[in-house]
Amino acid sequence: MSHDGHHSVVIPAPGPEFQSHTVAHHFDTPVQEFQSAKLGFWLFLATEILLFGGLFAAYFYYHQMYHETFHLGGQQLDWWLGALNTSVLLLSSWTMAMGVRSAQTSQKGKLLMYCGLTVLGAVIFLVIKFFEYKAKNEHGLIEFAHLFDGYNGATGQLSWFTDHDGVMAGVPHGHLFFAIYLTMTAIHGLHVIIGAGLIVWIMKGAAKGRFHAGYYLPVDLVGLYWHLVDLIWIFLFPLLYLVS
Amino acid sequence: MFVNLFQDPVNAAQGVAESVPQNPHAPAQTIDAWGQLPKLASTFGDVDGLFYFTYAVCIFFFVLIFAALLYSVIKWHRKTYDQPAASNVTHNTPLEVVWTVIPLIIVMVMFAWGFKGSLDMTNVPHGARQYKATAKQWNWTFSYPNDPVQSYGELWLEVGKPASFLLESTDVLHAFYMPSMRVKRDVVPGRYQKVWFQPIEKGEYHLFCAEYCGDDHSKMYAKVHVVDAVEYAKRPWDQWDDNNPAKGGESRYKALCSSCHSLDGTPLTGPSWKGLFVKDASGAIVGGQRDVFVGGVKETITVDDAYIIESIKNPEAKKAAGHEKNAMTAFPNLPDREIHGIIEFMKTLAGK
Amino acid sequence: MTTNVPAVDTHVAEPTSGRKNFLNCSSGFMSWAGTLDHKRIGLMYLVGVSIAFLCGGLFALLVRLHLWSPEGALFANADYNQIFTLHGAFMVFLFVIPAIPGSLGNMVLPLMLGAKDVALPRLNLLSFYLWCSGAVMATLAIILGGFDTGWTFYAPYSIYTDKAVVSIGLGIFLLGFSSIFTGLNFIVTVHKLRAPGLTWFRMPLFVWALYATSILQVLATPVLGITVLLVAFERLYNIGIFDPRLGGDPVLFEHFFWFYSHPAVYIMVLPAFGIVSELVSVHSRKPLFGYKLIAFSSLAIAIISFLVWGHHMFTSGQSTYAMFAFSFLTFFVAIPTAIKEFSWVATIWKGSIALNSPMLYTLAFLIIFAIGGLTGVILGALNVDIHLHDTYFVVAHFHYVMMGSIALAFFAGLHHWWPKMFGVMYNETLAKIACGIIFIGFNTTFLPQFIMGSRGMPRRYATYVPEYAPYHHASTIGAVILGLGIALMVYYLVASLFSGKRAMQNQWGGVTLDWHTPTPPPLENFDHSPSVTTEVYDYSVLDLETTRTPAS
Amino acid sequence: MSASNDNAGHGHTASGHDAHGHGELQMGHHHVSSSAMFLNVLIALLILTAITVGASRIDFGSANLLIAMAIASVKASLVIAFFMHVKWDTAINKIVFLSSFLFLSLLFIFTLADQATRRMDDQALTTKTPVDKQWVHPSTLAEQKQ
Repeated sequence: MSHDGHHSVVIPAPGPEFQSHTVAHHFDTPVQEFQSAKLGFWLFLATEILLFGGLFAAYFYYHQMYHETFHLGGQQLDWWLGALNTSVLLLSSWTMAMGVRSAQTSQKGKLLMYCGLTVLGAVIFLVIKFFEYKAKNEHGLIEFAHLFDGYNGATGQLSWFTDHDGVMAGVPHGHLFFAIYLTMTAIHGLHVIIGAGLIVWIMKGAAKGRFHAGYYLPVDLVGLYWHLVDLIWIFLFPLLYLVS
Repeated sequence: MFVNLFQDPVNAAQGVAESVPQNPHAPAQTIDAWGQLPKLASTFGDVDGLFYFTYAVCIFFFVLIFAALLYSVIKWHRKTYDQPAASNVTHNTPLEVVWTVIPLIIVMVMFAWGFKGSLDMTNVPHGARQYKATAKQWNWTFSYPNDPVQSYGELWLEVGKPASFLLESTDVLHAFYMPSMRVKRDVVPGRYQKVWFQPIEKGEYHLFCAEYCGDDHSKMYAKVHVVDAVEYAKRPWDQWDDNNPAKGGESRYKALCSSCHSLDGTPLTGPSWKGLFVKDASGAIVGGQRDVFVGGVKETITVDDAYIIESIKNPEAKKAAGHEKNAMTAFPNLPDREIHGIIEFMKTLAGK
Repeated sequence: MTTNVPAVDTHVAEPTSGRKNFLNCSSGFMSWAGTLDHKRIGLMYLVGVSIAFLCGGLFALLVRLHLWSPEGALFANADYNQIFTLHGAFMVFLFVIPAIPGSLGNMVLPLMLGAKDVALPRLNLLSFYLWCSGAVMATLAIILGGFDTGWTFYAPYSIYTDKAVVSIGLGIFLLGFSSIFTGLNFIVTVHKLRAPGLTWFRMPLFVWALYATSILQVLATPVLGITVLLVAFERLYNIGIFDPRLGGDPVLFEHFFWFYSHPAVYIMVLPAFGIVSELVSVHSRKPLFGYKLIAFSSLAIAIISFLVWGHHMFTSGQSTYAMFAFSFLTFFVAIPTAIKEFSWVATIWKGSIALNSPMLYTLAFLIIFAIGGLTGVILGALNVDIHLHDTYFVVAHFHYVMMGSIALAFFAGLHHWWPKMFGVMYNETLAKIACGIIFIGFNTTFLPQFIMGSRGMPRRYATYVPEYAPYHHASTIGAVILGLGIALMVYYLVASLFSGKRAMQNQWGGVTLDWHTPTPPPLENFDHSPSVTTEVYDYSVLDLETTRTPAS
Repeated sequence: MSASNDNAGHGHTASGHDAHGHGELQMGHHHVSSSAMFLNVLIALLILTAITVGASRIDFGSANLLIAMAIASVKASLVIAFFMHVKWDTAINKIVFLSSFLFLSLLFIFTLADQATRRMDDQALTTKTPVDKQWVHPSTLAEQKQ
């Protein structure tokens, strides 16, 4: 596709360490480009909310149905680690917000630093998550090695939920809490990984000087995505770890 | 029908035993003669009333729209390429209000009527007989009140007596659908469902499974006999005759086995029963030869009663060659006399 | 800091003869596969959804032929179940949902707005490729053993069956995101790329309809995405959310599924409404009657459609209280829909009605949709629905809406914009004949289904009790006629690309912006950035000469 | 830019606004928040997290879930309003994002209401029935042994 560029709008770089940005051919002004992309991204975030919403609806549905299972299940999770992870994500959300601010004010070094800190937050979060999963694995609440083995209709053994300490004995369908826990945190974790990847991509662009006061759209959008990841965790934390 | 709408919502809602509704409608045959619904055989006549009322409304509006279109096309079709429209009116507020409000009123009437009718369907009258229908891929089993004998694929009800069904599925979703009674209820695995109706006409009716449930969904059928009190008192569902076990066996075959096992050698999900038992040179009935897999090892066995009993109770033990990958539903609780009857029925097939 | 922001496009028009248009401006595989042009993407969608439609139609014919005899004429039950599932899944997910927005919407929406492209062209191409990968996954599922769950994927059968449900589930997930991105793109385009002077109430109604559709696509589809993912997880690692063996509730699946799939019905039908609104006005050469009410009714339908999903579940085992609420709310959808139908008829009334093929398809739509919509009202009533649910009555009703209405509106739009897209005209005589055959074939197929349905014939039956045989015979004969009509349509449309007459600049005499650009449109749509000064559908400004000037 | 569009107000471009120095007018009227405000929000969020944990240690009966959700909503609002800049965003962006919560609440309300009213309902019995290929939870096996 060739677009004749003679009526393209160019946003000049604010300094030699930055690059100028060319507005896409079908937009008349940079404002139009910025606002279109931003509206599009908000719509995308709305779909993310509804996607997770299905999982939350399932959570509330079974919480209503199997009170005790969820109560007991919640006690098997380490609320201390959950709170730590919440704080890590909140901190990383703050560094991301500061990162966007640095882009808005053409502070290249700070942008790189804050993005780096945010990625560090993502890594710490995932490491803590890994240890949590590991503990669940050891107690037979979620046995990852047997996750896909199905279950045996004759013996009634669910391969990934053996509960060898019997902590969920006495409540109906104890695996349901852990199934929902695993599904929700795994999909959330996937978002953390994607978000961290996007921030690394932003850092690559930032190092080249692509983002500055005149053009910081991708930083803004990735920032929004990262805040959404945080937002979902804000609800996941009390629902999964503090459920009573 | 309109009068019904404003009567006491439903007597049964108060659980008054003697208020079991009598059929307030014209004889079912007259509805059937011109109607688009099957013969009505229960007290849920509101369904028919509302259906035909809505139908009439629909036909009225359809004719209105169709006539307006036809008239316009004939009267105002474009004769020259530059013919302008006969009018350029862009709106008419009173008209638009009218065609917003009138449909609104009509649909609210429909809602109220449907709501009232479904209340009748919801509230089971006291004194209704408690039946149980168990749905399973792909057959129906019926239990009768205070009666140990179940029936398969056929159901008997007494005319005029409200019947309440507890519905239970042991595998996937099914639906209990009797068109003539105007009732339908999904049978949800994992919890009970309930449905009730009062048959008011003697006769034979269809019971379909209306919720898709797999391969033989369309064969998941039961025949419902609505009989009078005298006939019902004879417990016609208990058809077991110890003097003729093969007859009982045949009925069990039809209810439980026929969807997977043919009698004439046609390959279905399971092996055909043809040749299970054969006649030897002297005409005596003896077991045939079968290739089976035992623990993955193929061997040839001679069919005998023990093999049949094992195959019914624990089908995984010996798998017929050619069908070793297909799982059969086990029937560990089938009464011995019924298994015996099935074996007797199998033996009648010898030599055919 | 200074920037060069031209207020008005200063692009100089090229000479009109032998001019470049979006079709011939570049060639080669990559010029299409990598294109960011909304018109080319629209054309690729058109090819894709047409293939899906023909596949789905073929499955439909097999279904109908099989049902010729009560024992089933062609297949074993299990194979029949796969074929009707394929028919449903192909038609719903690969054809009806993406058809109008993806092809005609992509093609026309930016033109109607006076924009150079959709707001996010790369996302537009991505949604096309997501559609393609969804189609590939669906085809892969057929190869991997097919799927026999019905297009609704009801748990727990979809969890227990040994067919390739995971594959088709992921396919639907991808198709869902294709649909979301198209909708997202359209919303942004409508908000941000309207031409100067094109206020909200000067937008053509096709744009309004696509806008309402897009809201539904964005807000409802994610729930379908998570639902199919959860079914896939059930099959992969037995989470137990929908599996009653593990304490799950199959009714929750139905809630999730219909939370999407009821709005999805309007995702399918609203664009069709938009096309019809457009066409009745152009071909009657008369302003649309009740423009604002139609515009608002599209939004009203979009909102109300989120409140009524439970009417698919009246027999499912949800609580009686929920049933009452859903039934009550359901009836409110009838009102905006009725308003639309009445307004269309009032537009035609005292018009200057051109009986060309797009208009014939539109009239066929109006008649068929009247039946489809009105029978929907019958199904809204609680106790009547209990009798009719999951019978052929429902099958007939939704085919009147989906096939009879949506597909016919799609055909109408295709015939309407065909000369715009390609600059050629198909054979009008054949088009009128085909429209007649399709209309007759369609009604012969589905009217008998109303009767057998209300008489108790359940749907998804491979075999049936013999008393329904006469209706099935009529229906099968109708399906063959319908198939012939569609084959004829495909023939003359394809033939027109090779030997069609040159179309006119403004073939039908439209006044919306899509007819203000050269035919076929150039790469960036307009030689001069357009601005709008007149009200919408004001035919007093129509330059009749453009309807007699051959396309460049 | 056209006068009809939502962003019509931002149609005037950079010339004459250079004094702001940050060039945010290139991108529309963008608010650049102060670092101090971000820090305050972060501190508030961390305090609220501590309160959530604390509140969950106390038994309020069934109100615990409500309290936890209320605090989470406040935290979410802070993130949305300040970190995500929604407070200074355009009306349409606010509407889009908030409507996702509105429509999500429809899914919650109807689904949960159905479940909650079933136990009052004669037809949709909540009594559990056995399903074929019965799956017995290992803990129930353990229970039987005792």
